[in-house]
Amino acid sequence: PEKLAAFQARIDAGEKIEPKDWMPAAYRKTLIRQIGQHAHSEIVGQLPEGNWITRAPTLERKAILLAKVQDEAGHGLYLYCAAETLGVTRDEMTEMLLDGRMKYSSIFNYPTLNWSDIGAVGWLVDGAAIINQVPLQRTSFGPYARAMVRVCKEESFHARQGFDAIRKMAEGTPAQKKMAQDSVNRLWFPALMMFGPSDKDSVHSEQSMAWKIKMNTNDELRQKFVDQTVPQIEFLGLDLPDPGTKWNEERGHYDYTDPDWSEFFDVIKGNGPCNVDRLAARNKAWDDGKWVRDGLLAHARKKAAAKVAAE
Amino acid sequence: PEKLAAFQARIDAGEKIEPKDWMPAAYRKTLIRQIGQHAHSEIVGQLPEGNWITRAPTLERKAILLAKVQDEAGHGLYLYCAAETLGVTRDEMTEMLLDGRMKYSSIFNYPTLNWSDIGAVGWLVDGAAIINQVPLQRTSFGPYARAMVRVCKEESFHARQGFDAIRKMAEGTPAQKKMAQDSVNRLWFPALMMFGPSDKDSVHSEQSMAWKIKMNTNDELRQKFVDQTVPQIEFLGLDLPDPGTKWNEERGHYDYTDPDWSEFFDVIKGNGPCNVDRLAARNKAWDDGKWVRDGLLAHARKKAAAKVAAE
Amino acid sequence: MTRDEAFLQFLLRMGDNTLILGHRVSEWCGHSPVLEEDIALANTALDLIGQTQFWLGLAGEVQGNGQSADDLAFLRDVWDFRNILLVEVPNGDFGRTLMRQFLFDAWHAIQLGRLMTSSDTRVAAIAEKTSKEVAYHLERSADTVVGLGDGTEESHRRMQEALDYLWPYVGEMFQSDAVDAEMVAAGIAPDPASLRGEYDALIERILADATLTIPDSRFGHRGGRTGKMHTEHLGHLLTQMQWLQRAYPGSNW
Amino acid sequence: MTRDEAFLQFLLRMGDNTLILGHRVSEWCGHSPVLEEDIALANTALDLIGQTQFWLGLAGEVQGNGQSADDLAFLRDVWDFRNILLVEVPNGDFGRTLMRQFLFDAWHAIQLGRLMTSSDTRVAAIAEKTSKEVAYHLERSADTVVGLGDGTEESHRRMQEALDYLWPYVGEMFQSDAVDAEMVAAGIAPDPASLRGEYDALIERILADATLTIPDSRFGHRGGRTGKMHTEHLGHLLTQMQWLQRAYPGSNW
Repeated sequence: PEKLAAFQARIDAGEKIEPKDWMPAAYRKTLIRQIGQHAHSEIVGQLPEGNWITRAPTLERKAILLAKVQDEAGHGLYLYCAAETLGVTRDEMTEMLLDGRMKYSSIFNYPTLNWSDIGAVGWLVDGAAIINQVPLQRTSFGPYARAMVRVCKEESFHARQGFDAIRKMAEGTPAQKKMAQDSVNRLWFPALMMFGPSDKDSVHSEQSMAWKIKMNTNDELRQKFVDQTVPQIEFLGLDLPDPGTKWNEERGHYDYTDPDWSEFFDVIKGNGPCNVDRLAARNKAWDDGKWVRDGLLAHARKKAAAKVAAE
Repeated sequence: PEKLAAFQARIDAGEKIEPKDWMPAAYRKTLIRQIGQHAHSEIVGQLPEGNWITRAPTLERKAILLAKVQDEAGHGLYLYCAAETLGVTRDEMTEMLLDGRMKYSSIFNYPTLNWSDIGAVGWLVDGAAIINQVPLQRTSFGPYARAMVRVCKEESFHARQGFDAIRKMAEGTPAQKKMAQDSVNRLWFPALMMFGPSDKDSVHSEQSMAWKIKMNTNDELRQKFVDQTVPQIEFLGLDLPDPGTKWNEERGHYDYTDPDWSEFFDVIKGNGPCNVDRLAARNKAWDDGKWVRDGLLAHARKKAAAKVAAE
Repeated sequence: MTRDEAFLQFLLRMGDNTLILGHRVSEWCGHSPVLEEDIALANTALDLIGQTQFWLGLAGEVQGNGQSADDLAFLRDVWDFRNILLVEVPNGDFGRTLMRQFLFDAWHAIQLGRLMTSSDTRVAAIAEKTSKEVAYHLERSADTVVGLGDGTEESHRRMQEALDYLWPYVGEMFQSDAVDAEMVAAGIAPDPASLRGEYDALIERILADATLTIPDSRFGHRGGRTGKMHTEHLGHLLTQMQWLQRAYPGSNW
Repeated sequence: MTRDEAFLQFLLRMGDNTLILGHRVSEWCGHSPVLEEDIALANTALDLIGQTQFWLGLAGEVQGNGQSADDLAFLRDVWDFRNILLVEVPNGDFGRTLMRQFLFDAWHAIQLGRLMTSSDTRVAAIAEKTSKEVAYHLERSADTVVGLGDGTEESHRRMQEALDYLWPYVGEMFQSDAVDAEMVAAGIAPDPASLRGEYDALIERILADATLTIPDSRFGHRGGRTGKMHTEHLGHLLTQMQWLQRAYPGSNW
């Protein structure tokens, strides 16, 4: 309890906790869950976007999309590294993803159905992710905070590129504009759900806030996203996907319709449109790749042994 | 030797040999090879045409192509049945196809590269097959002769449909006409090769002729094909694929350029454009299907056992 | 929604189901576990494509802007398709393909039985013509599901996995909406929900023979028959199916 | 054939190789055996697509009828493509993909080295810009081929199978025709046949380290770089790659 008080004092003083520092088991556990889930989201998030790489409409768009998906794999990589400093290996976390013990962001259980979804994902999904992550640059765990700095920088770039892509659609032919509208309609509520359930239903929150693992409430961040995004939709000349959207002069914020939380919990439970296919794709990649990982490892060992023998 | 003479006498008298009749071992062996190879050709022949089923340009064309490929599988089925009367099972023949001990017609080692190839295959390949097969309706082995009657009837239908399909292309847009020309150019010489090497280089021929397993020489049949097909190409308004084609008043036949037989023997050896992929596709179908065959067999046995027990 | 608008939606649902399932089944061509299955699958695909010509042909008539069945098949994008999600999921192994076929055939046979008394004589005539084919499909797919479910340990396992994978796509066949209400009111087609009892009885019997366990979840994916949210698979299917027509528009084939 | 016609063919050969291989590699996205490989493959694909923009951009200029690199990539049919067959064969397993990459990278690196002294300054400039990327591709694919060839028994077997499967597609890189003769005469590009010695030395060294055996056949498929006979695989690839451009012509993306 003394240690605990000292730990909390360090956090309150704005100090960073580093991997070798003492930390409460629950802090460690919560961080592993949160960073792991974040890393998994980057990995699984490759799939809905990867779905359009082979159908990208121009060489330029294909290159941009490839670069984005590559960045996401990179984010996954440094997030796994950050989690590993807490004493869990990447392979352990991967196994937990693959057998369903660990989650990833539910947004990636929705399908990408037309090209404009690729723009919408960059703009809305990465946009929402940034709002979630910007405060985490100040989170108490050092490696996580530093990873977030790099991630946020790249995500902002993706969000701008996504907006540019959907803008081309919104300002394009009638069919393209219709695609853009369709994307926004389908992805709006799932994007709102990315901030998690309403504060009153959210578990884990209080302790995480005290530990500065979580910096803002879900509803605060969601409101920020709505306030930022509604004018962008209007700028694109698209209809607002939520007819309940209205500027509230008094609050100084947009009012909006709450997403259908029963859908959210359904998706979490595994019943989203793509849960099964996403996990199957990741499992297949992992299983099919076993011989490659084994082969490269065996070669590395042979080389190391030969080196030792030569010394 | 007495038996042999009696056997030959029956053949010379135009009698049919039936499965239970005595026959020389070499007759049996040659027939198994020939009928088996023919059956395999029907099966492997599904692949180049099947390649376009999912891309057929209209519902009607898709239906026609499906029906044709279904017919070919049916031909395979009765040819295997005919061969089975000679004391070899379909599974044994299949294994021999899959490990390369038995062959199939080399024409199916060429790719189908545009939609008009589907018409050209029906018209040229089935057309050549018919010329090969019509005389075989009078072959000495009863089950084979009867199978040929049915096969020839359906093949003629396919050839007419194929001509109709390529005619639509030849009379279509400039791009379609170009496709038709491209098909004819690519498939002409491989079609000529379907009749086998020139008589002077052909093995097995003499004995097979005496046994009425082979009814005409390769060159006779090839000439027939050329004489029949050249006017059709002209009717379609396409250029002749062989600049050496010329009406020979004296012979009463078209002269033509001999195909490149080194290519033919290369393809036979396994170096055709598609040999490896064709056999890989058939092997995969067979291997992936093992559990299905085993499952259905196990169920049939359980049912039979239950029936016996109930009696 | 006018009655004709609803009727068009209904026809697209019928025709897109047979079109997309026919396409999926046709992908097996030349790759089946055994020759008899190659023939049977080609035959099923052929029937389904023929039925598509009827349904989409009538849809084109009802729509009234001169679009042919081919135009509807080859020139619409994902969101315009009205097939249920079940028929667009990838074939998977042979077991999944046959299980999907069975789960669809059972519904299809019951649906066509009802449509034979449709107030619209054209619908009744199509149902009349196609129900014999579908009765045969059902007989065959049911037999195969039983044979593989009650076969070896491996075939049993694979069939149970197939059923578990496909089950969440079954519910969509029985979802009713405004289109269906309009069809019921016009006496053109039954309420989808009203088919569930007969369907459940049928598949319970067959799947029991197959020694397979129906998952007890009633959760059902939706979004295909309304077009609101197809799976990612449909778009890939269309790239193949429509490429020639898209690449060479205005040609006669 | 005029020099410009030959030059155009040469540029299409270069650009179609990188386009089609880039496409194939991009199919791995999200499905690699290990995260580092996902990143590396995406990076390779990205480089190749970027190189395609250079080569096909220049091809469009030389052709002189206003076609952009995108027009060339997305609006030609199979017969217009000039890539070697090696790059269009399906990915197969990871081993085959990496083996194909290595066999191509080795040629590509040597070819670009020669092109850096091309008499056409635009060609020399592209070669200059892209050869660093390709040197890195080669380093990486060679390392992986060695690691997997000299890894476990299974990885060795798979790499040998990959090499055996791909070997008949290697010869096409060194086939010379009238186009090449024209390029040699103009000092624009080397005779493909002249690269074989250096190539063989390079791959023999690496494949020996990988404990793999080069098949002793010299048979080589042909038909890609002339466009006369591609494999059946290219058409399927194009249905995906080109669908959007075909379905929505004249749009800006």
